[in-house]
Amino acid sequence: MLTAQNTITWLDKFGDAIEKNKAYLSDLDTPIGDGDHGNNMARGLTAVKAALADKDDADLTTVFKTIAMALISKVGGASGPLYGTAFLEMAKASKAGTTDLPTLLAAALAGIEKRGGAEAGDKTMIDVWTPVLAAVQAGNLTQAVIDDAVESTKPMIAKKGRASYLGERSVGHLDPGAVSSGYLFTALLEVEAN
Amino acid sequence: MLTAQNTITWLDKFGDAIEKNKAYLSDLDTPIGDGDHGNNMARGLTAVKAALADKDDADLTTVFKTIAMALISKVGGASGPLYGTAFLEMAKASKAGTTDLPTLLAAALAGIEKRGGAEAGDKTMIDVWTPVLAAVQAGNLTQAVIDDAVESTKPMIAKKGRASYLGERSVGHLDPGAVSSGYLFTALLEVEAN
Amino acid sequence: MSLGIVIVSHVPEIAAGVTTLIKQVAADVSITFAGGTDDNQVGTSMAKISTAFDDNAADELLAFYDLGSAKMNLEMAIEMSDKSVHLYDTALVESAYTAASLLQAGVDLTAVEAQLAPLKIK
Amino acid sequence: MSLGIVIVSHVPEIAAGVTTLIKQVAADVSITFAGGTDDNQVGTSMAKISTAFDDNAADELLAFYDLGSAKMNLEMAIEMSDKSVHLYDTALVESAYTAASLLQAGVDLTAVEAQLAPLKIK
Ligand SMILES: Nc1ncnc2c1ncn2[C@@H]1O[C@H](COP(=O)(O)OP(=O)(O)O)[C@@H](O)[C@H]1O
Ligand SMILES: Nc1ncnc2c1ncn2[C@@H]1O[C@H](COP(=O)(O)OP(=O)(O)O)[C@@H](O)[C@H]1O
Ligand SMILES: [Mg+2]
Ligand SMILES: [Mg+2]
Ligand SMILES: [Mg+2]
Ligand SMILES: [Mg+2]
Repeated sequence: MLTAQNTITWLDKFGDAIEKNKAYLSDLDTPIGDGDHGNNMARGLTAVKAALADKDDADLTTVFKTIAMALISKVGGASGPLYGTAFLEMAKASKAGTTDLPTLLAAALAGIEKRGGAEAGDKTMIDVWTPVLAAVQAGNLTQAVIDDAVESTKPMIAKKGRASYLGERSVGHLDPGAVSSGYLFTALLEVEAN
Repeated sequence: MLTAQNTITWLDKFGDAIEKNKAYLSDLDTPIGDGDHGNNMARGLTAVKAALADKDDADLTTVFKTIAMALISKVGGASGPLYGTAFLEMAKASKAGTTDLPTLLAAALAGIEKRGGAEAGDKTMIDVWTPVLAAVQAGNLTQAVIDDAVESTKPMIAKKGRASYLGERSVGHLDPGAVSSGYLFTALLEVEAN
Repeated sequence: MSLGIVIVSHVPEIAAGVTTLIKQVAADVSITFAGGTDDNQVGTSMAKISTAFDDNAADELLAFYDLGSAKMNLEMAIEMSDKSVHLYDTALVESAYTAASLLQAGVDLTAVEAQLAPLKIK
Repeated sequence: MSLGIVIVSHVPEIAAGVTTLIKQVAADVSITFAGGTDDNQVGTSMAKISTAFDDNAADELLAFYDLGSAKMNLEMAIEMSDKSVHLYDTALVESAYTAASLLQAGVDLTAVEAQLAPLKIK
């Protein structure tokens, strides 16, 4: 179950992971993209942190919406509208009454799919979100599930986003958005564990 | 027969006509183009005049080449490489030994066709050059031939250049490059008459 | 004039430059643009796109973009806008130029779209 | 790297902006550009194009342009250049981006041209 409070903690941990791995994420984005994913995400998560600073008493919907708006307005790259839409869809689902994690994540993934038009196997963040959602629905999300999902993008041929211009030459590289999504779910695991 | 001297006079008269009709040419270019043909040509002919100022003792080939270079480097629009190529081809033909007007103009027209890929009926300057060349070859170029050729572009549908984006909507407008080419040949008539 | 044009690019100079190019052939068409992120880095900004929608004098807009992530921000801005915005997966510079020429000549949307169709490349 | 890119546009900002966009994904590809007339008005300049050819570190060039009259100046510059220049009638921004991505990845000319083929729109 997600609450305003554990969601704030979740994003805080996610922000820390992004900050710590900023250079790594941008490095991953260099051979198959424009080398800015780490910087984009760090800019976005800094904005999230600032926007959440005075949201201690806010409800879950407001927290989701605040996160979404910060990501949409500050990230600048494709990952901005994608992560932003994910949190916007969670805001909508929570407004409709749910606090159930699988339901919320399913709404988020549907939003990412609608926004970017990609599907599983296209070597995007969706290749992490899809197996993670399935594991959450089955009640067995582990770090191994996340790591495997991230790793699964390596042999894939990119079909969406900047990496898709490289076609088969994108094989052998991890998708940067998949890696950052991995951090998002590792942070979620840490929150859930508490 | 063209000589260095009458060619200089020819271009001088052409330059005067362009300067006098600069605004009109740009106006013609407004509904079916970007409204700069008069300014483009005036810039080019001013450069031609300056470049020819010290060419009184030059041979015909040098005069043609000087004109070509000035037009190519100063006009800025499509008409620059087109008129420029025309004079460059005349420079080549004269270098090969000819001073014969029909031969020179045939080389020029071939150059324009090669450069722009347009043909007669496409609503371009070629629709003036083609009947004028035929008349020169037949020894009967008159102002009426020139005027008719210019006027013939009005009902045409543009197939090349900016006007071609308008398709059928280009009908009913004179082609600006056809009009400026009309001035070129009127100036030639004046020179030939002397 | 009720049809306007919006140019969206990852680079501020491209968005401004395309606008310069097409204004030359479409003096009476309202053309606005959004280029780069909020701090003018390479990227796109939904806020800038929304502003370009609002600032456009027309109430029905034709929007052109460069790369896929601009499209995502465009779509978000479209969802939040009151205006009717048509989004084209066509060659940015060439299709914006085509649309501008035709709108200036008073061509209606259906005919403009017919001319844009062969420029679809994404 | 022996394959380079040249961007030609009627507007200085477009030429510079496209270069900015594609350098992001092609740090090791030599990219030069020619935008506007000699006095930076809207138009193209054969002299600027020739300079862009000369200044490019590569000896074989892929050239992209916006509108037809740029192509004519490009062709004149090509005739006067010692370098081997390939001219594409493809969507300016999108094809330059595609070529840049692929050249950075070390893809050869034949394979790059295969990717450019569907972007031919002029
Ligand atoms: N259409 C899409 N659908 C889903 N995810 C996408 C799509 N396009 C890009 N992505 C994700 O976004 C990541 C790149 O984000 P980022 O580098 O911030 O944006 P940009 O590519 O605009 O520079 C990719 O690694 C991929 O995971
Ligand atoms: N491909 C072409 N072949 C022959 N003539 C052309 C071609 N394209 C344009 N023109 C001529 O050039 C004229 C426009 O010149 P100008 O306005 O100076 O250039 P631009 O269209 O680049 O602004 C047209 O009226 C037409 O006569
Ligand atoms: Mg990136
Ligand atoms: Mg980016
Ligand atoms: Mg013009
Ligand atoms: Mg012009």
